[in-house]
Amino acid sequence: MTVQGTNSAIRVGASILRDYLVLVMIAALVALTALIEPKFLSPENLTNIMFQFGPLMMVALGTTFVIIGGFIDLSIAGTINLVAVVTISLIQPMGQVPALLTGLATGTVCGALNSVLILSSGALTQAEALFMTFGLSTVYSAIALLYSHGSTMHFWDITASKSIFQAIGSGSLGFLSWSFVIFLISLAALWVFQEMTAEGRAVRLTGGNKTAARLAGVRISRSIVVIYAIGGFMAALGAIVLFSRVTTASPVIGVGYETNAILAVVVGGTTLKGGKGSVLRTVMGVLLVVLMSNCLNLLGVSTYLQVVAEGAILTFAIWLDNRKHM
Amino acid sequence: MDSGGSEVILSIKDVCKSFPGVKALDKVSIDVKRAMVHGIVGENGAGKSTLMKILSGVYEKDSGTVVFDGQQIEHTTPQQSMQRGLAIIYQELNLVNTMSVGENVLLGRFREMKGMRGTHAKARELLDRIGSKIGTTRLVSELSVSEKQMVEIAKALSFESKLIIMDEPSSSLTAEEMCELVKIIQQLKDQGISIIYISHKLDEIFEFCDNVSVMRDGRVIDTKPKSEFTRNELIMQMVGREIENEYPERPQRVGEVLMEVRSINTRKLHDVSFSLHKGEILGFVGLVGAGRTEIVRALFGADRVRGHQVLIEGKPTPILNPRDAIGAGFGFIPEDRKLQGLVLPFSVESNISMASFRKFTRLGFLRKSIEKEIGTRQVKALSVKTPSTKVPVVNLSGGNQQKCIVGRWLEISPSILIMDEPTKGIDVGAKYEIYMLMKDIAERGGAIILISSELPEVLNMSNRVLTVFEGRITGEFDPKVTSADKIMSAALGFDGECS
Amino acid sequence: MNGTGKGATLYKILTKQKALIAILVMLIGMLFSHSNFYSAFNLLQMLSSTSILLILAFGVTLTIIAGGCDLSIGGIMVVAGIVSIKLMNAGMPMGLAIFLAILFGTVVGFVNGFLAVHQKTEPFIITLGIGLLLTGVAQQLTNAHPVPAQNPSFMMIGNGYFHGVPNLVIIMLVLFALTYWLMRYTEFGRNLYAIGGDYEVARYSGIDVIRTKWLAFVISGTMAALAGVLLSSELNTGSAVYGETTALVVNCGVVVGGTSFAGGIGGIPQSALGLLVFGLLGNSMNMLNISSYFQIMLQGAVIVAIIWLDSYAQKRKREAV
Amino acid sequence: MARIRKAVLIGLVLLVVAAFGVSAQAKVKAAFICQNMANESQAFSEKQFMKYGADFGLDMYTFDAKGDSQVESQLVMNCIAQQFKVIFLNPNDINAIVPSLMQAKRAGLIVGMFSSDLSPANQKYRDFYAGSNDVFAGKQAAEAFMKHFPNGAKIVEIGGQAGHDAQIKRHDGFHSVIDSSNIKVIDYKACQQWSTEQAMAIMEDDIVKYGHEIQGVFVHWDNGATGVIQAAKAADLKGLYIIGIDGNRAGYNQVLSGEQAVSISQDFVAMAKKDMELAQKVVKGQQVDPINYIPLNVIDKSTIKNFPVPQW
Repeated sequence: MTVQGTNSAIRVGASILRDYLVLVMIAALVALTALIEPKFLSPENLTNIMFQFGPLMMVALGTTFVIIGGFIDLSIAGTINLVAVVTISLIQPMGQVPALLTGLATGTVCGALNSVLILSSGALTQAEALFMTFGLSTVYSAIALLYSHGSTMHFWDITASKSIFQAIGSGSLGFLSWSFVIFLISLAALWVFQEMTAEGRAVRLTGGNKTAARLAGVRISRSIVVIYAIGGFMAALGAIVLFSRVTTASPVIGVGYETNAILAVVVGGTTLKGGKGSVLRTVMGVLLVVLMSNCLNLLGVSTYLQVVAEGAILTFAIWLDNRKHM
Repeated sequence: MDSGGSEVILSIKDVCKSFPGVKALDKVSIDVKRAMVHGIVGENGAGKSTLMKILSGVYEKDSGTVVFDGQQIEHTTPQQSMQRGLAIIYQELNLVNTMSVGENVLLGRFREMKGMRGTHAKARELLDRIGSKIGTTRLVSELSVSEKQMVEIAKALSFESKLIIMDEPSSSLTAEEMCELVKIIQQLKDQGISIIYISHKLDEIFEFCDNVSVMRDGRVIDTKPKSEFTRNELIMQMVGREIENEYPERPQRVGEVLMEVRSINTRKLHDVSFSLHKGEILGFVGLVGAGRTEIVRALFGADRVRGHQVLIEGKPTPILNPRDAIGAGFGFIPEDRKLQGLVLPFSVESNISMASFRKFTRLGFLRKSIEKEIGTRQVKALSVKTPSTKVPVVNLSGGNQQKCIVGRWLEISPSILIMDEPTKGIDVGAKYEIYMLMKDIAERGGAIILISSELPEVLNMSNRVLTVFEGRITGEFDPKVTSADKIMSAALGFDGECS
Repeated sequence: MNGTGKGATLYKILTKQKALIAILVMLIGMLFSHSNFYSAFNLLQMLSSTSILLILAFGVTLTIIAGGCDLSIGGIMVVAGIVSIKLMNAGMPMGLAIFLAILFGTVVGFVNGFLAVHQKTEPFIITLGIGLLLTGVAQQLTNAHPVPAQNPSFMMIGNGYFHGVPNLVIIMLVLFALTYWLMRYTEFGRNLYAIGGDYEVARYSGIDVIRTKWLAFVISGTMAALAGVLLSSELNTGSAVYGETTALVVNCGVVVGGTSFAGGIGGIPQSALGLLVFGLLGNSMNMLNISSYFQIMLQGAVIVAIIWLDSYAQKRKREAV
Repeated sequence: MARIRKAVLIGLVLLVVAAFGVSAQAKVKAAFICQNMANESQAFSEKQFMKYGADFGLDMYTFDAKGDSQVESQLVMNCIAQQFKVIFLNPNDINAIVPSLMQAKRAGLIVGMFSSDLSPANQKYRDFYAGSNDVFAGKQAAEAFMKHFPNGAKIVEIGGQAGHDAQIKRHDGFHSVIDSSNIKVIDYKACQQWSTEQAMAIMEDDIVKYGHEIQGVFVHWDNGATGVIQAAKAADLKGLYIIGIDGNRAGYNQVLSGEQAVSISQDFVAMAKKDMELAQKVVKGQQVDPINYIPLNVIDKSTIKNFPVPQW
C-alpha cells in the first residue's frame, strides 16, 4: 500500500510538473540567474522586465484567441509595421488622441480583413489561414513602406503634444509602468471575454469543432471575424506600446513578432489544434520568452548563444508539453 | 480444400486485457471453425472491438492464448496477422480517400506488386473475384459506401485470408447493398474462408451466421449454434435483462399540418416537396446517397440551397443558415456524431448547452450557474451515464454521447426535430431509450423527421414514411398498413427483391 | 465541367493548376514587354537562381505529402553551407567537407523526424523551434561574420556551366527526376501518400508509418543541407543571414503549387510550378522595373490570390449539393 | 469563378502594358542595386541615384536586393540580361557578390561599388569604388572615444543586425583601434535585426548589470542610439558618452540636444554623385582612380553647425 501511495504521489507530482511546466521552467531560470547574478532581483531589473515584455505580451494575448479559435495569424508583423508608421505620422496633423484611435482602428481593420478573405474563400483549415496571412503580412508591410517611403519617423519630429505616447513609453503610475497597466487592463478584459462571455465560448467551440458548432447554431463566421479583429487590435496596441517605448517607428519595426508571439502562446500551453488554451497561459509563455533573454543578457551570454539557447529551450518546452497530451 | 465443418481455425483461450481503470476483456474464449460464419453480438463496450484489435495486432493482450491456423500467436503486428491470413474490415472504413482503388487494395505492397501496373492488375483480379466492376484507377473519395466495402473485401482477399473479421459491416449499408454483401459472404464461405461477423442487427445474425457468441462486459456469455438461440434469449443475454419490445408503440396524437416544404431543387435533389404534421414522426427511406441527408440539410440551412419555400404553420419562413433554422424551431441531430455533432474534448455540459446560449447569457455574458442547471437537467432527464457534467464528452459511450446531442435540442424544445441516423452504433438498450424519447417528443406536440438505414427502425417508429430515390420523393406510405417489401421497392426505384 | 473528353480534362487541369495559370499569364504578358526576358541567358539565369529554392521544395514536399511540414530548412541550409566552407578552409578535401555538411542535414532531419513523427509533436511549431536554434548555431559558428571559401573549385559547382547550362539547373533537374521517381514509382513514395492521406489506415495496413514518415524528414533535411552547400558555392560564402524567410517562402510555394497541407495530395511537379511562380514573378518584375515596394506588395498579393482561389475552388466543390 | 480568373488575367496584362510604357529609351543604361530598400539609409541612397542620374548622362534604374545576398547576385544576372551598361552596387556581403560580378565583368559591364568595397583580392572584378566604408566609421568612433577618454574608460558596444555587412565592418573597424587603447569594452552584443527595441533592451540589461560603471556606449547606428538614450533616461543614468553611426536625422537631433555625443555620418549624396561621375568617365574611356574615399563627417556639439540638417 505504501509503495502504491508513493507511486501515486509521484504520479500526481509529475502531472503537476507537466501542467505547470512553464512555471517550473520560469522558476528554475529565475533561481539560476539570481544565484549567479544577484542583480537580477534588483528593483531596476524588475522594472526593466516590466517594460520589456510590453509589446510582445500585447501581441501574444491577441494571437491566443486566433489559436484557440483553431486558426493562425502570420500577418501580425505587417500589421505592426503599418500601425506604427501610420500612428506616429498622424500625431502631428491629427493630434494624439485621433492618431491613437486611428492606429487601433487600422490594426483592427487589418485583422478583420484577414478574416474576411479567409471567410470569403472558405479557407477553414489552419494551413490555408497560415499562408494567406503570410501573404497579407507582406502586403501590409509593403503598404507601410509605401506610406513611409521607407524612412523612420521620430518623436522629435512631432511638435504637437504626444504626452500619451510618452507616458505609454516610459511613464509610470506609482510603481507600475503605464504599459504594464495597459497590459493588466487588456488581460482582464480578454480573460473576461474568454471565460465569461458568450462570444468567448463561441470562439472556443469554433476551435473545438467548426462543423458541430455551426450545426448547433453558433455563428462561426462571426467568431472568426472576432478573433482576427482582436488579434489585429492587440497587434496595434503592441505596435503603439513598441514605438512609444523606443520613440521611433520604422516600417520594419514588427519583424519577427509573429513567430515570437506564436511561440510564446504555444510554449504557454495553448494547443495549436484549437479549442483549448487561455490568455493566462500565454502570460506565462511570454514571461518565459522575455525572462530568458533578460537572464541570458545578465549572465553575459553572447547574442548568438542566446538564440541557440532560446531555440533549444522552446523546442524542449514544446516537446515536453506535447508529452503530456500523449 | 480441407474438409471444413468441425476443424477449428481460430482458438481464443482465456484472453484478458485491461486499460487503465477498465477491464476490457475478462477470460474470453471463443473457437471459430473453418468455413463458417461466426457471429459475435454484444452491446457497445462489451469488448468486441478490443478483442478484434488484439487479434489483428493493434493491441497486445495481457494474458491468455490465441491459436490461429495451428500456430500460437504471441506478438503480432497488423501486417503480420494479415500475412498469416487473418484480415479485418473495420467499422470505420479503412481506406485512404486520396488514393486510387487499386492502390488501396494493395496498400503498402507496391514493391511486391512490381509497381503501379502490377498493382492495378492484381486489384482488378481481386475485384473480379467478388464480381465487382469498380474501376481500379478511380479515387476512393468518389466511391459510394458499398463500393468502398467491396474494396475492403478485395483488400482482405489479397492476402489469401483464411479468416476475415467484419466489424459491423452493415451499419452504413442499405438493404440492397446488404444483399450484395450476403452473397459475397456466401461465396467466401464456399471458398473455405471463415468469417467473424460482428453486428448489432439480430436480423443479420439470424440470416446467415452459423454460430453465435454473445459478449457482455468483457466476457463471453454464451456460444451456440444459431439454431439453438431464440431472438429474445439473444437480446436478454446481450442486455443482461429482458426487453419485451425492441420498439415502443408509435406516437398517437398526429395533428394538423405544421410545416410545408415546397420544391427543393439542387444538383442532387429534384422538386422535393412534402409536409409534416404536429405530433408526427415522418420517416425517410432510401439508400445512402439517395438524397435523404441532403433534404434535411437543405431544410436546416446547413448547405447552401436557394429557391425553395418553407411554410411553418402557413407562414413562409426563410432559412439561410442553421441559426435561422433554430430560430424557426428546428433541431438537428446530424448523422456523424463525432464529426458533426459533438465537440469531443469539451464537457458534457457545454456540449448540451451549445444550442441554448440565449437561455444562459445576459448582455453577452455567460451565466454559468444556469448553464450548469441546463446540463444537470438534461443529464437527469435522459439518464446520461456520466460521473459529472464536467467530464469531457469523449469519455462517454456512443449511446450516452448521442443522448447529449438529444438533450441539446430538448433544452430548446424544438417544434421540429430532425434526426439523421440517431441510433447508429448504439447498443440495444440505449436505442430503446432513444425511441422512447422520440415518442415522448412527438406526443408533446413536436414533430420528428427520422432518417435511418435500419429499415425496421423507420417502419416501426414512423407514422408516415416517404421514399427517396435519386433525389426524388417516390412514394408516401403508411407503414402500419403497407408491407416493408412494397416500401423498399419504392425506395430502390424498382420492383423486385434480392435473391 | 459539362464538357467532355479533352476539353473537360483541360478545364480540370486549369482549375486545379492555379500556379500553372499564373506562370502562363506571366509568360504571355512578358511577350509584350520590351525586355530581354526571352533571352536564353535570362531564362537560364532565372531557372538557375530558382534552383536552390526548388531543391529545398522537393525535400519539403515529401514531408508535406506525408502530412507534416518542415520549417527548419532555412536553418539547416545556412549551417550546412557554413560547415562545408569552414571544413574546407581548415584543409579538408572538398568532397569530404561537402559530404559532412550534407550528413549534418541528415542528422538534423533525423532529429526533426524524431520529434515530429516519433514523438508526435506538432511539426509546424517544432521545426520552427529547431530552425531558430540552428540560426543561433550558424551565428555562433561564424561569430556572425560571413566566411568566404578559399577553394576556387568549390565556387565552380554553383557557378559553372555544363554545355551552356548552369550546373545548378542540371543538379536541380537530376534531383527533380530523382524525387519524382521516388514519389511516383517506389513503395516508399506511395506509402508517403498513404500516410498523408490517412495515417491510421496506413498504419493498419501494415505500413511502417513511423519509419516511413521519419525518413521523409531525413530526406528533407538532407536536401536542405545540399541546397545550403550549393548556395554557399554559388555565393562562395557561408553566412548566418541567408535564408531568414526561406523556410516560409518554400513551404508557401509548395502549397501554392497545389500540394495540400492536409497531406496526401500533390507532388513534386506541382511544387516545382509553385516555386517557379515566385522565381518568374521576381524576374519579370525586375525586367519591368517595378519599384521595390510594389514588388513586395505584388508578391504578397499573388500568394493571397492563389491561396484564395484554391480555397474558393475547394469551397465550391464542398458546397456543390 | 471564371469572372474572377478573367479579372486577374486582365489585371496582370494591364500591369505589363503599363510597365513597358514606362521604360523609355536609354542614354546610358545604368542600374543601382540597392542593399535593402526597407533600410532607410539605403532607401535614401537610392533616391540620390535617381535624382542626380540624368546630370551624369545616365538613365538610372534601381533594384532592391531586399537584404538578401542571393537576391543581390540574381539582380546582377538580371542586369546582364537586360543589357545594362553600368551597375552600381552596395553589397550585402562583399564575398557573396563576387561570383556574379565575375559574370558581369565577362559580359563587359562597368561595375561601381557604392559605400563598401570588395576585398583587395577581388578588386579586379569591379572598376571603381566610392564610399567611406564602415570600417573607417568604426575606427572614427574608436578614435572619438580615445579623444574623449584619454585616461581610459569602460564602455559597452551594441551591434547592428548580426551578420550584416555594416555591423561586421563597424565592429571590426572599431576593435582594430580600440583594442590597443586603454578603453575597455566591457560588453558587446549584436541585435537580431536593426531594431531600436532590441538595442534598448540590451542597454537596459547592461545598465542593471554594470550600472554606473558604464561611461560610454558605442552603438552601431543612430536609430539604435535612440533606444540607448531612452534606456539611460529611464534609469536616470546621466553623462553617458554615446557614439552612433549614420548621421541621419535621429543622430543629428540627438547630437543637437546633447543626448548623443557624436554621430559619424556618411555622405551618401556625395558618394552617389562620385560613383556616377566615375561611371561617366569610364564610359567615355577616361582613366579613373579605382578607390575614392568620401570623407566621413564627425558630427558633434562643436561641428554640428557646419552640417545641414540631414534629409533622412
